[in-house]
Amino acid sequence: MAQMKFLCDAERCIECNACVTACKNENEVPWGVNRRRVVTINDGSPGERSLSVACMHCSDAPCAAVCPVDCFYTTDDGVVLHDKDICIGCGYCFYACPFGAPQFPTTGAFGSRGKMDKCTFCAGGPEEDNSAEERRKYGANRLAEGKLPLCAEMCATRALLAGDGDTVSDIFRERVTWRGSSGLAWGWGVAYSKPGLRNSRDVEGKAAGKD
Amino acid sequence: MSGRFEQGVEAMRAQMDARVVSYLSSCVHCGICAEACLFFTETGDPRYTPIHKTEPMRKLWSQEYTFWGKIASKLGLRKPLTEADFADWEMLVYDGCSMCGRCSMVCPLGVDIAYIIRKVKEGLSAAGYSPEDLVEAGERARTIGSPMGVTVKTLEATIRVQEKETGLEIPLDKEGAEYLCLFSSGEIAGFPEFIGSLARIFKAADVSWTISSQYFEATNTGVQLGNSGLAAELVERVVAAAEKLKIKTLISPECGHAYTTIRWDAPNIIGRPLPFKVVHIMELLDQLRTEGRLQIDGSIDDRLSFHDPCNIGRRGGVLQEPRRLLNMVAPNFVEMTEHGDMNWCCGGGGGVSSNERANELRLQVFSAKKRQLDEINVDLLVTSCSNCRHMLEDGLEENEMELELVGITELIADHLAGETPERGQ
Amino acid sequence: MNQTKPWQTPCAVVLSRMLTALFALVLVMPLFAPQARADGGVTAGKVANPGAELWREVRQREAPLAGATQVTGMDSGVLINTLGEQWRRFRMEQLVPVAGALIGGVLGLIILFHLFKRGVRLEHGRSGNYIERFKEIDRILHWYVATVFIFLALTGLILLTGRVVLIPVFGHEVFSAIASASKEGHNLFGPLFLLGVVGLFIRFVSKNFPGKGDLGWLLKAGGFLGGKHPSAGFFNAGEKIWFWLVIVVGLTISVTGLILEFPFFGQDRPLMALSLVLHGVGAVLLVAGLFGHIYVGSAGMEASLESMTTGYVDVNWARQHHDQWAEVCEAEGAVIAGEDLKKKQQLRGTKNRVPNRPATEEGQ
Amino acid sequence: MITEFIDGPLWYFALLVFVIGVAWRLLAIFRTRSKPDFSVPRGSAAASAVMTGLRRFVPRPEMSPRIRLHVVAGYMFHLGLFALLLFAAPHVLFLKENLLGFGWTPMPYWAFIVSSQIAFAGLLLLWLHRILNPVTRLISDADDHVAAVLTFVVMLTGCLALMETFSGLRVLHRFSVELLMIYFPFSRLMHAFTFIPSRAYTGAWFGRRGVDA
Repeated sequence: MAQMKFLCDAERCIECNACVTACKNENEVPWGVNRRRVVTINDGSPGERSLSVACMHCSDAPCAAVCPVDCFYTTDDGVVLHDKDICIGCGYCFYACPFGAPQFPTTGAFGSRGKMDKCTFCAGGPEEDNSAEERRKYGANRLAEGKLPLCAEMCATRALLAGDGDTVSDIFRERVTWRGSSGLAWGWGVAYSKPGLRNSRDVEGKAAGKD
Repeated sequence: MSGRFEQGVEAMRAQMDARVVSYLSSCVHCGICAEACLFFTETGDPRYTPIHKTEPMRKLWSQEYTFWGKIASKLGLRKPLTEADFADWEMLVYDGCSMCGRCSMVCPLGVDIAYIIRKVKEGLSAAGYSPEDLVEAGERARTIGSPMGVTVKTLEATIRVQEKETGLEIPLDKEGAEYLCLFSSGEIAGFPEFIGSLARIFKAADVSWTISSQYFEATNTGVQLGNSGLAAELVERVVAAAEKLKIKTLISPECGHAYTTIRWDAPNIIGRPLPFKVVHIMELLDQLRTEGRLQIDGSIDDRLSFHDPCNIGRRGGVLQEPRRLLNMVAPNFVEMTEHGDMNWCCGGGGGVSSNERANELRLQVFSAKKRQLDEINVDLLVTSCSNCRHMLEDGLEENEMELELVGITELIADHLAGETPERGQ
Repeated sequence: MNQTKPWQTPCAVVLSRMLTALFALVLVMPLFAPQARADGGVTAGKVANPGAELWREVRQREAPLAGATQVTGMDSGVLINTLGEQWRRFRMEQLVPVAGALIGGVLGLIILFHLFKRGVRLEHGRSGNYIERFKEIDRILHWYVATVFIFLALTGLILLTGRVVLIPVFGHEVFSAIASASKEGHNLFGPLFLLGVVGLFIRFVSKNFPGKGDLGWLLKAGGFLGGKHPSAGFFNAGEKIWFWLVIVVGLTISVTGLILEFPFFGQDRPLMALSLVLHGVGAVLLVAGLFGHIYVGSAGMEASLESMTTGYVDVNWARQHHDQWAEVCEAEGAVIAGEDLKKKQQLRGTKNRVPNRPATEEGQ
Repeated sequence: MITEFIDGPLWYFALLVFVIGVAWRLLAIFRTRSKPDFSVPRGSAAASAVMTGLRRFVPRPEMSPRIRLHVVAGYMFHLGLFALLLFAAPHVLFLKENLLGFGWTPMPYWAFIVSSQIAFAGLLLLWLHRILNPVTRLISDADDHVAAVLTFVVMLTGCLALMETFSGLRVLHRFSVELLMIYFPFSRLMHAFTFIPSRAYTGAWFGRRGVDA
């Protein structure tokens, strides 16, 4: 079974924010919520690097682990989704997530902190595929239509890759060998390495490996 | 179910009016009234909580006047009003309440608790649950015309003594006089100089007044007892006496409940307006003062204070007059911390004073007054109610307090201008 | 969940390690962020292949490297925050199991103790005379704090252990409603608890400074060791310890609670994680202590509950448990006869009726 | 099913009982005959009726130390409660949509939190005072406690439903409110209305006598 993953090639990302816009547009996310963001390091100085960041759909997701109402689940495609009917907006997932993926809209007549919202890998939610209900709560469900997340599909420089982990890492490895530099797939160590290894520093090196 | 008890309940039903219903549906049992009641603050016994004293009335109301109450008592979900309640409440209502109405001033819901207690008394006395002493006093009032058994003879004797002392003629049964003055038996027996003082003041201010030998009693035991029948009978006698002498204005003497009774309650007790005006002696004196007919000379230098009788001040409305009068003669007049409409009762109002078995409790709760007096340490205490004066004397004696007591009328009389000293007492 | 056994690392060790790390973070963060950027620039400048260096920096544990981003929001510039992982491990592998074990354990111990030792009886029975122990305002305050704390404890425990304990019972939908209610209620009553604790401090601190006899009391463990009941003043050492526990821990959980409840004063994630840790540990401690307090105050010690209901205690009780205090009161003549107390408290059977008036008589 | 019942029929039934019940209770007061007062007034009854109505909002200074708790807790509870009742956003919305047809500016989230906390603290203190103080313990009956508990439950369920996303919690709140509304006319809660005539009567009575009650 496929294991869906994101991979952002920092050598290619040009900080155009098209992915962010595409995501907002495709999923009609509530005001103040950003499922995806582009972070630029060493902004404006030589060696500047940009990354498009969203939920990494970790194999052993911290958010799912700490959720007091256990509203997370992982699909057969390895996508980490959550059930908004169960979520109580406590914010624990936000504390636990290494990537700052969980977002909280302000909702209700009170303007209280609402239910958590995050990248669904364009895979909707627990509701029936592409139902109005699902769209309202979670946005698009492109996976059900056999499409990949829109952010990656419309990335002009093909920096942001999404899809089955093997395929994605193959593509990336090719690029790396072509570039002739030891490539590091950002975030994979944290998101997909075996639990025991998580804290060790040398994880990044084998990020591209099939683990 | 005894006949007397039924009469009692009936009497209470007769008292149920819009005010009582409104009050009973308002009380939230917050207990603030207790903190205003000297019987609670001085004993710490919660049963003296004013609103608790009205419980028989509340029970009756809830079981006969409220939708849910009717059903509940039909189904026996609620204990009905029984004779046992009357027996248990007699002490609380007659011995444990001086009808001073201080609670009525502080209720956040605006409940006039004293008003309800007065109505509870109607039920208790009709059912035969009232102190013997009061019942007997009532009998004396009915037969002799004075709760203390003071006869016309005694009155006339007292008058003669006063005439001798003051050297003034005291008009008895003078038809067409402007003012008719009543007295409480307490005054005639205990403070006859009050009569003399009146004579001297009215002489100086040249007021035409008289005393009726037909009926002179100002107090109304019927009210204290909560017996409207008796109350009405006594009021009628006053009216008859006044009408016989063609009186325009009636003077209520230095007696608390006498004033509220004749001034405010009498017309409603007999169900028609009175044919004459009613003033308290202090009101009259104050009127004379404003008209300049009351010439004062000299002043009393003692540090003194004024005790507002509950029925004249708080429940009667005569609050400013005594202070204006005292300011004429007493440069060292000081107020007690809680005075006027929040004054602490002497403990003997509402018939407690004439109820022998209540004495112990009465003297116990006097500590409230004692505290007040200790705060201001005065050498002289002025009041305008002979009953208060009796009770205060009692309490002071009990607590071995060195404190002079005087009625305000006497005090004024002793400082009248143009009186030669040897004649003035 | 993760396969590591709850007991692999003792709670204390992990906790201390976390705290030090967290404090270090809170201190280092501000000066680090800009610096990091500069360094990055330099390295990027001279190294042929920037990748490795850069990512190593990004992955730096002690200092999540802040980048620039168009998205506003807490830590939105941070790429990887490994702190959350530590917090997760603490919460899921230490706090939850320890909470369950501790609270359950204390409860079990108390039950066992009661079964075998039946609590402390009055040695000389009741004297029928009383001494006032707690004024009305103190009792109101005590029960106010009690009510609020129990409510907070329940809702808190639901949020902490509900996933393990309640979801199997109610299922996800129902439980999430319960959890949501608990969360809102918990947030709402939290500040009320803080006020209560402050009140307790003001009313009782003067009586809770260590005094003579406290040490002896502790050495005898309040009478469990060496039979005879050790001497004590108004409060014995045990009560004093409980008081200071309530004050110190109570204030801690209140303050940390506020930090978590109102996240819009710029407190960052390290601080919040730290607060969550302190809050959890403190709360569990207090709840455990509460069981003991309740037991000693009720079934565990005959006639001690009255002090918080009526406010008066039997003289014999005072002599037995707080002899020094009892002596002072009796010397001052602060002893009240049972009859008078009955009147004051309006206990049953205190009617006063005119002697010659049995209620049954048929009129006169 | 149960939700529909609570949101629909039960709500209208409760509303009916509340309105008719209250009206009936007030009528009962004014229907009870009262004798006219024949005494010659010294002051104005009407003016004093109004004045007393206002004056009794402020406790007599003479009482200050003895009734501090009553006053502080009492005001905390009542002010908090009315703030919640009239200015909580969902309430404003509800009144606008179901009863009045118009709304007003609700209070912000933080204000709601604060006023509900004040209300809870006040009610809790008052109720504890009721059971711990000998006077109130003696004079309180079942009605007092039922009323207190019901009010507490209503406030609690309301606050627990703060998240506004679990219909179960909302329904629970509405259900408790409906219970309260049905209970209201038969209970001491009526004081919310009857305090006005009570103060007026007393004020008028003292007004005739020239006393500021």
